[in-house]
Parts: sequence; C-alpha cells; structure tokens
Amino acid sequence: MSEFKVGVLSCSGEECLGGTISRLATRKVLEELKFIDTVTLCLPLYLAGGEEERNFAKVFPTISVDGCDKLCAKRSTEKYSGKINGFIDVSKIIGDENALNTKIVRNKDLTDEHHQMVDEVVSEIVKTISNISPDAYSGKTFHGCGCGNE
Amino acid sequence: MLENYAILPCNGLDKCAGVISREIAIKLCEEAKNVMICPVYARVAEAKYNKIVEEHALLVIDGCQTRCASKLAAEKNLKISRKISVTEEAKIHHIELKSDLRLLKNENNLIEKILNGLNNTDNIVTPPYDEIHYLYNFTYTTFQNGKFIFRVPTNPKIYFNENDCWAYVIGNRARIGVTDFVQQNLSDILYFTPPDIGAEIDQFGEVGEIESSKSVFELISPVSGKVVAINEALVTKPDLINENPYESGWVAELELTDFNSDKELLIGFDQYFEIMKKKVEELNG
Amino acid sequence: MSETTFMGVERDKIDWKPTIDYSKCDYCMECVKFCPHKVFEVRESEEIKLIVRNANNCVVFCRACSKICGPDALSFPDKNVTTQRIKEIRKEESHA
Amino acid sequence: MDKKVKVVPCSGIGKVYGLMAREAVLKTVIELCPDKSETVCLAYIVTGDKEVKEKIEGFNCITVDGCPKMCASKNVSITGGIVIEEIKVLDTVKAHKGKQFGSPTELTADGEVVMNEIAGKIAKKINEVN
Repeated sequence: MSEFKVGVLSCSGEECLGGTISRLATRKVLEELKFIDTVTLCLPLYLAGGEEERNFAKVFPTISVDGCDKLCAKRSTEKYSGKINGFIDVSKIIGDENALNTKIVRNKDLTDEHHQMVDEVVSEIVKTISNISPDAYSGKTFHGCGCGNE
Repeated sequence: MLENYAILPCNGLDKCAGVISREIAIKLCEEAKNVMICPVYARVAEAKYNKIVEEHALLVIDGCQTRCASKLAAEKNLKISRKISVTEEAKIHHIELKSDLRLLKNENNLIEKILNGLNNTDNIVTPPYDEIHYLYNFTYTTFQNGKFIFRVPTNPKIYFNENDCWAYVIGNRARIGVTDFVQQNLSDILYFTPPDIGAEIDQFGEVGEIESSKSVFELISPVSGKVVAINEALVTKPDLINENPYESGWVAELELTDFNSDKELLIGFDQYFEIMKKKVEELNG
Repeated sequence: MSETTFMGVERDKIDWKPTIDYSKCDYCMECVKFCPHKVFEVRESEEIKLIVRNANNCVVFCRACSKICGPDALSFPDKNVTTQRIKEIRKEESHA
Repeated sequence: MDKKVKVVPCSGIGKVYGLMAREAVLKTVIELCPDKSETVCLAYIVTGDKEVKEKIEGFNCITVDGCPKMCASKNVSITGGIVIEEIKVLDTVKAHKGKQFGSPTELTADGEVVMNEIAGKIAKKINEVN
C-alpha cells in the first residue's frame, strides 16, 4: 500500500460548467492515474459531520479543485481541516467564459472540446500533486489507530 | 391449525420447489381463513395488499435457496411472522426434489408433511421474551485505510468469528451482528432479511442476510442458539448497520445453547483486529 | 496460499468449497461475477466451462454463491462436520 | 425570480448515488422546471459566505441526498433554507433491486432510469408549491 496518499477535493459546483469539469477531472485522476494514490473527499460532509473526511484531510496532504474563483472547496477545507497543500482554479485554465457557462453543466451535454478541458485540468492536478513537498507526507501518524499504512 | 395468515409463496414456476410453494399456499387458503398474496402482483402493485398485511400475520414460503419471496417481503418492508423454505424442509424430511415441475407422489408427500408441520405448531408469532439490558458504552480501537475508518470494540464480552460477525454475550443470551469490515465493504445497506424468530441456529449457521447494491452478505452466526428477537428497526432502516454495526445495527438476539463449546472457535478483540487489518490490506493492496 | 489459516488451522486442511453439479449448471456465470475471492474460473474454450479453481480462497462457512445460483447447482459440505473437523485438528495440533 | 425553489443535490463524488442526485437536479432545473426552480452550488453553501446565505435563507428548498449522511439537507438547513422536501436517492434505488447504476463518473442506462424517476419526484414537488 502506498504511503503517499493524496486527498483531492473538488467543488463539484452545480451552477456552472467549471464545477462539472472540476468533478470529472478529479474522478479521472482517481480512476485512470493509478500511479498516484488519490482519495476523493466529499466537501459537504465536512459540515455534516463526516469524521472520515475531516480526519483524512488533517493527516494526509490534500488539494482542492475549484470551478471558479470563489474557491469554495479551497476555503472550506482550510476552514475545517486547517490547511491545503495545493489548489486549482479551473476558470484560470479554461477561461471564465467557459467556467461560468450555466447552460452546459450536465454530463450528457459535454462535447469533445469540454473533455479536452477535463484533460487539461487533469494534468494540472497531477502537476500540483507532484509539487507537494515531501514534508507534507511526514508526521502522518494517527493517534491510537495503529493504522495499516506503515 | 394455521389461521389468519397472509400467505406469500414465491410461486417459482421453473423449479419443483417453487411449484410446491404455490401448492402449499393454495391448500392453506382452502383449509382455513388465510389470504393469498400473489408475489407477481405484489411487486407491481404493493398498495393492493396493504390492508391484508396490516390485518394478518405474514407467512412467507420460499421454494429454492434464492428465496425470492423473503426478498420481496424485505424489499416491501413487510414484517415476516413465519417463514418456511421448501428446500430446507425437503432436507429435513429426507425427500429429494427432482427437476420435474409436476407434482407426483414424492412432492405430494412433502407438501403433506410441510402442511402438517405448519398446522401443528402453535400460532405464536413472537415467543415471549424478556429484554436483557445491553450496555453500549464500548470503547473502540480504530485503524484507517485511505479515508475509511474501521472500528472494533474492545469489550471482552464481544466475541468474533473469522467470518466478520460478532456476538455480545450476556448470561445465556447474545446479540449478534456484523463488523465494520462488512459494513464498509458493502457500503449503503439497502435490504435486510432477518432470521426467523424461534429458529434454531447452529454455530456458523446462517442468521440473516444484508444486501447493498454492491453485494449480498449472509451472516454466519458465531454462536449456536435460538433466535429470540430481531432488530426490528433494521426492517425499515437497514442503514443503521452502516451507522454503527455494533450498537444500533445489531441484527438478532439468540438464547445460547452451548456457548462453552462455541467459544472454542471464537476469537476476541486482539485477534480479530489483526485479522480484519490484514483483510483490508489484502483487499486494497 | 498454504500460509493462510482459518481458526488457527491451515486452510489446506479444511474441506470447504463449492461443488458444481454439472447436470444443473447452465453456465450463467452469476457465481463468477458474485464471488470476490476468485474461487471459480471460466474456461471459455473447454467443454466444461466453469471449474472451482481456487478452493482455498473460498471463505470457510460462506455459502453465499449457492444462494444466488438460479439452477441450484452449487452445494457445500455439511457445516457441522466441518466445524467438528476444525475442532479435532486444533486438538491434535495442540497436543502435537 | 426570487420565488424559484432552490434545488440542491449533494453531488457526492465517492458513490454513484451522488451523481444520480446531481444529474436529477440538473435535469430538473435545466429541462423540467427552468422557470420555477434553480440550483445553488452546495460547495458555495458550505462556505457560509454572506452572498450565498442570501440566496438560501428563508427560501423554499428541495434537497437531494445520495447517502444517509444527508449532507445537502443538513447544509441547507444550517444556512437557513426551508427544506420543504428531503429526497433520498436510496429510497428510489431500493425499488430497482439487482441493477447496476454506474459509477460516480457516469450512469448506466439503469442509472439513468432511476435518475429520471428522481427528477420526476423533484419536479412534482416544485409544481405543487409553485
């Protein structure tokens, strides 16, 4: 089992395309890029009492992927878990006019062009993960858990 | 005489056991004041039977081991009062069921035996049973895999088998259930099929079933005994098992028959914790 | 797999696995899809298309595959006999 | 404008039920009831920002949750929204036993069926109040 697990939190925003792209790119990193051991975390669980999500982000390095410059995922993670080891603003990659499109949000409406945007965000996520300082992985001991990650 | 029951047979058409389930249901309705529930119609128009189910105790007759009738009852949140399985009954009476779909001597013989059994037992739905107070102030030891947290209670009165089920033993009773390993692997549990109240369970015998959209898990009893209660709350809220499989998600309560001997093949927290950790690692490694 | 144990007994010594009744099996392969432990193996090009490949992977006392088997083609040993046998082996080994 | 019912899914990213909730809500607000409903980013609600609070506080909201943790419902309530209906994806899923619904990335045809059913339930509720 890899010691280098990384949490990825996407905003999955429902109001505009940026949110959908953040979600799809995060899923793609999880499903297709096996050399990075990523774990997706549910943002709304932070407030709804998700012990597992909160603990994970406190102990493992975590990055956020946001659809627009409101950076909801980044800010909430900082608020509830204290730190973030990198963040991505999808609107900076695909441009505001795309990110803020409120008409095309559903998976079935996406075109090849949109899937290309997803891939661009995927490479940005990979880059961000590889830039995480090795220090972020240390001190990841759990209190009294004897976890199997060693 | 079995009376005032709603009878739900599987009515399986492609197997002898299913055909027998239908015949038994017909006979029960002919002989006494029982009402039939058609499984096909119940599936598409359950409201049709609401009143009948409210006013009658429910007898479920499963033909083969797939137990479609039980599953249908679980899916529709119906409370089962009695349950029989034609396949199990055939084994008990040493009658071998063939693949023939017509009822011949052999089959009629079994039908008669099953009907006798049903008509000659008391119509007690739930045997009287005294509540034992189970204290749930467990301390847990946990380990984490990715974001998933696995907990195991350290209470010395809780015994485990290697099939990921536990028994919380107090006096001659035990509550049983599944561990976090099962709950985490199944994910959202949608269906619960409880064991029958009054059923005699051997150690390592089947004692209910839970199911998510990922998989089905058959509970393997750590202890031998008679089922005296089931966790009724799970019938409508099986996800209580996801919430806490050791406390609100307990499955059934057994009156123990031979715990001293059962204990030989049970393990405590220390051993189970290590086994579970290894299982999680193998699954994810 | 010889290092795996069940209740302290070498898995190899415990007779617990499904037996396929080929007169009933219709090769629907539901059991293969169901069992996460890869007990079964599909052999597309052979006459007998399904075999019990990794008997020792089979979880002792688990009979779940037989429950999903439509044609009732899977059977298991008598659980009480297996339980007794495990107890005996444990005794033998503790005396050894 | 402001009378629009706010429909908020959990959009959980770990299980297919989160995607079902999300797609059902998007179908409702984009296709079925565009004039009577709109969605609000749940991630935005979680931030607790003043602007998003104004969008939710005191408004009729329908939440759609994919798991018993009820994230959408809880977060909308905390932010002051009036939850007029809590839809649970699993309630609808239960009636479709033995089917495969897809992944958190993509729904199968069976997944689409359940998603459409949920969208129908949301739309029905919207039409009742509006």
